[in-house]
Amino acid sequence: MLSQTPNPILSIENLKKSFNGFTLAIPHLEFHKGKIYGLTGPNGSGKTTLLSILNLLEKPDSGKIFYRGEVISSKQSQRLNIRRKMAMVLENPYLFNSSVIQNITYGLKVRSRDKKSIQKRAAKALELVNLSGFEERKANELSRGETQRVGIARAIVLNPEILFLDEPFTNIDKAHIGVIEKLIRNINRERNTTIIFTSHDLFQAFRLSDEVLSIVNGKIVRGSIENLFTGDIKEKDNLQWVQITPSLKITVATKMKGNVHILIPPEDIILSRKPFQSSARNVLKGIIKKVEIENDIVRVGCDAGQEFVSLITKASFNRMKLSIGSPIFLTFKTTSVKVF
Amino acid sequence: MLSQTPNPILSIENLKKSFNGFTLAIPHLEFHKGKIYGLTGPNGSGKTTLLSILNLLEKPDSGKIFYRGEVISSKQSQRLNIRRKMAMVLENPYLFNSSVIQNITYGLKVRSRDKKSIQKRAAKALELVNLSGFEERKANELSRGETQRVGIARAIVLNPEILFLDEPFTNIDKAHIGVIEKLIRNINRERNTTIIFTSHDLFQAFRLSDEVLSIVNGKIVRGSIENLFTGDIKEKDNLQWVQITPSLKITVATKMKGNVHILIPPEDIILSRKPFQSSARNVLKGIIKKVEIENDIVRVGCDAGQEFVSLITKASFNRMKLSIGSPIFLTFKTTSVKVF
Amino acid sequence: RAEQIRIRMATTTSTENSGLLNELFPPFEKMFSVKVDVIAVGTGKALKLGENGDVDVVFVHARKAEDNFVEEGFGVNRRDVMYNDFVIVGPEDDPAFIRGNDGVEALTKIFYNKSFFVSRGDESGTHKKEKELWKIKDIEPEGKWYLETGQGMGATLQLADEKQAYTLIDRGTYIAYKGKVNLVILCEGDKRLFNPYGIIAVNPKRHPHTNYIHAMALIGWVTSPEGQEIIGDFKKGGKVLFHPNAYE
Amino acid sequence: MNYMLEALVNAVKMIVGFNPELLSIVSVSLKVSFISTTLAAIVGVPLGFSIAIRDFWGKRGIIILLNTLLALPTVVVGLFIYSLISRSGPIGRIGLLYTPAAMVAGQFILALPIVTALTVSAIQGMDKRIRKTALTLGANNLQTVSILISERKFAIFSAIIAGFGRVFAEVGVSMMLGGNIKGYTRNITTAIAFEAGKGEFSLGLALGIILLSIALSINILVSYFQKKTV
Amino acid sequence: MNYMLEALVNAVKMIVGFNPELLSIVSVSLKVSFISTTLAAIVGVPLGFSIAIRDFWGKRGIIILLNTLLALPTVVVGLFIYSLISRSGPIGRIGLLYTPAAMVAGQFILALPIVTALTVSAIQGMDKRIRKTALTLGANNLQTVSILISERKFAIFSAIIAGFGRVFAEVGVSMMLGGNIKGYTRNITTAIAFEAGKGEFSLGLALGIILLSIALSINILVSYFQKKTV
Ligand SMILES: Nc1ncnc2c1ncn2[C@@H]1O[C@H](COP(=O)(O)OP(=O)(O)OP(=O)(O)O)[C@@H](O)[C@H]1O
Ligand SMILES: Nc1ncnc2c1ncn2[C@@H]1O[C@H](COP(=O)(O)OP(=O)(O)OP(=O)(O)O)[C@@H](O)[C@H]1O
Ligand SMILES: [Mg+2]
Ligand SMILES: [Mg+2]
Repeated sequence: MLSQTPNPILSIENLKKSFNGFTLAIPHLEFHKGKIYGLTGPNGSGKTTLLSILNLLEKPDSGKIFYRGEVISSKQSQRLNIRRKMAMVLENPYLFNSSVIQNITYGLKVRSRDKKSIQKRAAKALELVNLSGFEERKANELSRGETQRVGIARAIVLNPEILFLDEPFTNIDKAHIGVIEKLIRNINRERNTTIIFTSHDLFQAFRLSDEVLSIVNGKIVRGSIENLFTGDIKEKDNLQWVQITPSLKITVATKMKGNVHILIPPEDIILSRKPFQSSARNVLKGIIKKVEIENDIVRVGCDAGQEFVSLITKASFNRMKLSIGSPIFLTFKTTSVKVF
Repeated sequence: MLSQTPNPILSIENLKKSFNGFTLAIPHLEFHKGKIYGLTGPNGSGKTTLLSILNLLEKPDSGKIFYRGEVISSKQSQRLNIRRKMAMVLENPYLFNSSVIQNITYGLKVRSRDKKSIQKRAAKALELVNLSGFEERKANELSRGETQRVGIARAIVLNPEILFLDEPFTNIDKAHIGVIEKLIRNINRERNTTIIFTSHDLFQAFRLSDEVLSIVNGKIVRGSIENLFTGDIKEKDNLQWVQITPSLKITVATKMKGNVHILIPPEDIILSRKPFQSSARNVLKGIIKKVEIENDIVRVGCDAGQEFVSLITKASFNRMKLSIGSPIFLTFKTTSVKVF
Repeated sequence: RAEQIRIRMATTTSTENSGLLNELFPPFEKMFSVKVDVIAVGTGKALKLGENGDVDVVFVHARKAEDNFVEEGFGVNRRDVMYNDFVIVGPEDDPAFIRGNDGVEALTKIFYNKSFFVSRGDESGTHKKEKELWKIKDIEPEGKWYLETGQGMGATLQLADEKQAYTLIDRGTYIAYKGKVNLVILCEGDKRLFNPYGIIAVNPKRHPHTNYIHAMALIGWVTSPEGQEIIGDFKKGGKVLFHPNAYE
Repeated sequence: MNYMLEALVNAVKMIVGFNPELLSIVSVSLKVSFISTTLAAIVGVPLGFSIAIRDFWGKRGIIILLNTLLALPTVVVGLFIYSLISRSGPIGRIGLLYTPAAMVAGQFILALPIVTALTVSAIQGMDKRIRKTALTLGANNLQTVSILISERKFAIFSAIIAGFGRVFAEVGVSMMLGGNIKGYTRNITTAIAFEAGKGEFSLGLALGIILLSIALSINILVSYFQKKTV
Repeated sequence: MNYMLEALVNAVKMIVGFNPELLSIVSVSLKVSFISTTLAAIVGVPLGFSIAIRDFWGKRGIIILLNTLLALPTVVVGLFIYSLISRSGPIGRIGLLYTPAAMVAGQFILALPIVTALTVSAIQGMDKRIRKTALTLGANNLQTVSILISERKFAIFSAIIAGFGRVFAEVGVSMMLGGNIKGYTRNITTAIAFEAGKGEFSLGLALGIILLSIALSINILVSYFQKKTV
């Protein structure tokens, strides 16, 4: 499903994990050394479940996980060894009922690292999340955002090969979102750490990661899940469409019936000032609501009955003289619409 | 501090609450019937503490709280009565170890509401957070975002006069952020509920609320805390400035010394294409990074050594032909800079 | 502690409670450099412990059971040591009019009067004696008036006191409780109320690990003139409790 | 040794034979221990609860005291109550001594610190948000207590069951205050002590097996009930 | 009644008088109960722990069994062990009967289900994230167990203290297996029973007061230690 290079650091084959009414099913997935992966997806789609399985906290019902090509068995010692190469920040970090510094040093202590270096590293980690001076505070008296940052410090102090962050930006204040983002980038750059994080902020996921993955209903979808809609398949005169709202329909080509999800990759949506003569079946009229730039790519948010996001280059954005409030046409092909 | 109209539904006088090293101190604050208040502020600034005190979960060390002008004593029965007119969603909602529906109906049951209506109202509340069908799910097996939404449903089902939401959008997926925002607006409109919510997303706070309040280090600041910086006061030749970074300094007028916070209201920052001859002491050069529009007001994010946000009208935005990436000058008066 | 030679003796609670052993054993322990560990339990259990080889010597008062014990080969060399006597106590006002010195007559009166009588009912020496006495007149004590406690003598006496009932009790225990209960002696002196104590070594053939030599030394001591003298001189509340009878 | 086997056979025989004496013994045990445990739960659970949840001066001392009272010997409780209710005691008039009521009183005193101390420890460790949540949703004090108890149901059940186990198995209080009167205050444990005292070890063990079977049945029932209410 | 007063006076006299017999009694009690509780904690805490934390077939049954064993009467334990270590029993050769070691064995059996069951209930209610957090940070099994125990320190301490209280206060096992031999296996509770049996109630109560004072001192020490390690 993903581009395959010879040696993924972590990979998955035919993974299945079911709860009552929910199944996470991933035929194949690879994570590579030194890359940052952003994982997005609706609530209850299986993000946390996937991270827990990758961190070897939970066992899948079936399927295999490989670490550097070696299959991970259910042998305790092997799992521990590999788990010690990873670290994870839970989506709702629990701090042990002791001081902040004891929380930070815990992972180093269980690895029996030498005592002098422990203190230094802990102080450094706290500094990185901007909580120097919090060493002796009682961990369970911190505010929610402070707790989150201690949780992050507690993981990065371990200098893991793979770092899992489950919604690491939860409750972090505006100033510190930048701090943590920078921290993630630096760790990745300096230590070549593989980082897999989840986020509901798609802009952030794109900004921060080399590859964005999405999970919808337990299934991996390449790219972000912007432009994700739900509706019923309708059919008439050999033409199929999905009725999103009474006034918004999107033409599709599928064999599925009934209620479906559809997804339009933002890079497949073409923007134009005038309706645009083409073979593409889907042409929607909207208005520009939001514009954001990063690395010469502009993300344009448009209201066309629902919110659509399109990615275009800065050059074409400027060429079209687009600005907030401009009316705009969105065009995309039937085959660009993924139905599932 | 706030505009005073005759009858606030909730108000505070000389409130003080201290923890080891932290003090929340609010001389005066009013909340009015039917308004939405957005509360922002850095981690550990006292947002949660304030909400807990307003919801009568905790008692302040000193000071008074008034409900519709009546002072709230420490009498259990009075506190319970008033608390029953409110509802609160904690920043990290705890769901009782039972089914989702039992969680939702709990507040109605403790109020001995009649059984038939309870079921109807609960189903309606679940529908509003888009979790119909989750009635019989075990509450402690939900995903984090589902938990958050059940927490919200559990509060709104009570139809309170005042609703406190502590970071209600935490871990909620993109599609549902819209749902919950709409829900908050509708409740406010239809039931005239006073809503006080906290958020780290300033755009959201502005979008959603009638008034944005901020807390910095336990003190209330009117407006949002965009353009909040920290630095040391320097002085030379009768001129005072705060050194934010080695290359960024902002001129101020204050009697304070040492390390201070400063805040520049975004509406006080003037944008121009050319440097602008005026009495204003602060003129910074930057580049436009982000543009967002809402109700004829454009929020422009600029990078001028640090990120600055300016609010201007759509008309002037268009007039200046601004676009992403344009170079820009930011001008503001020394007296616009709040120091604390 | 390991070098110290110890012998174990199982005896009845009432014997130990009387305090006699604290006088009787120390000279012996000194003389033979041996320590006597006293296990005080009910008569039935004391004999059982001997049977199982958990003690070296037993010192009890239940003549028939003792004979059985020897006959079945659990014990050897039984010796008479002493006797004390039982008395029948009851409330001062004596509702069944049993005052006198005929124990059997007294019990018969209690039976016909259906006055409360408290029995230990625990197969102890005292209980066995009581059953013996009922048996003489073929009385089967039963009914609301007849309370079985299944407890030691002291507890039984207290219960009798609480219920203002009659009970059969060894004089030693009664003296120990004097002042704590309101019951008075109503019947005493009957020969049939005598209560002989015997000492028996556990059969070393059956239980070779037992300390037979020292057990025999102890038996020798308590039946020696010196031992018998200590017994005869032992007094409580100014009264002689036990009458030595090793030479009778 | 074949005591155990003999005891098992005896136990089965007794249960099958089902004589009225056994019935009386068992019913005294059940009645007395059930009542005393119920009383201890009614007093101890809310008491433990309020100790755990409140912050007050001397809290630490009270917890230490409670823990100390876990080491309350039955004989001491027996002696203490005896000194109150014996004929010469201050409330001797009522004639409580050697009645099942006296046993209940003694067992209550024995069970109370257990139920209370374990309730304290059950509640103390719980998530602080539970109480806050109940309050934000408008629960009054009683309602808050009951949701907290229900959230820690298992631990509270354990506290009560530990109390029950203690009194169901105890012998000192029953012996001293009940008097082991056949057909009236003789319960399983005093009967065991009685048989053991006679040297009837296998009979004693058989009664012990019966006692444990009854305790087992009760626990199965409780566990079933507990599951249903989850 | 003035038993209580008399007892108090006696207790003070005994403590002040400090005779070697009292010393021996107290030291037997302390030694035996301390060793048996320690053993029960060493076995029971990890055992209760693994029962609580794992999901396995029969878990429910084991918990029911544990709760049942809370109702294990001392006399039954006494009889059971007696049948093993009596000279005619299977391991009678060792000559354990009527030694402090036999008392330890009996008390261990008595304390084990208490410590285990209460550990189960202490651990069962805890936040699931604690275990996950320890694992994500690289803790091995033992380290996970110890952080979980340390997070529920108070409840686990309570479990151990409840076990200690039970054995420190028990008399049946000590009496049956120790034999109440003066200067050797006589401990506080058998001494109380002995005195009470002689009708020396106030002496018995005095010893009870001494027992409780010792328990109190131990609890104060433990609580102090507990506070220090928080
Ligand atoms: N222990 C469990 N038992 C039963 N169902 C579970 C359990 N854990 C998770 N689920 C269910 O599995 C689904 C996936 O949950 P998961 O926590 O992985 O979602 P998520 O993508 O992380 O969602 P969120 O964005 O809300 O955090 C949800 O429907 C959830 O209710
Ligand atoms: N119970 C407590 N004991 C001691 N200190 C506390 C306690 N609760 C909060 N604090 C401290 O008080 C300050 C304010 O906490 P509060 O939770 O109100 O912050 P907040 O504004 O909600 O932060 P966040 O954005 O991280 O949720 C923090 O420094 C916190 O560490
Ligand atoms: Mg999740
Ligand atoms: Mg907060």
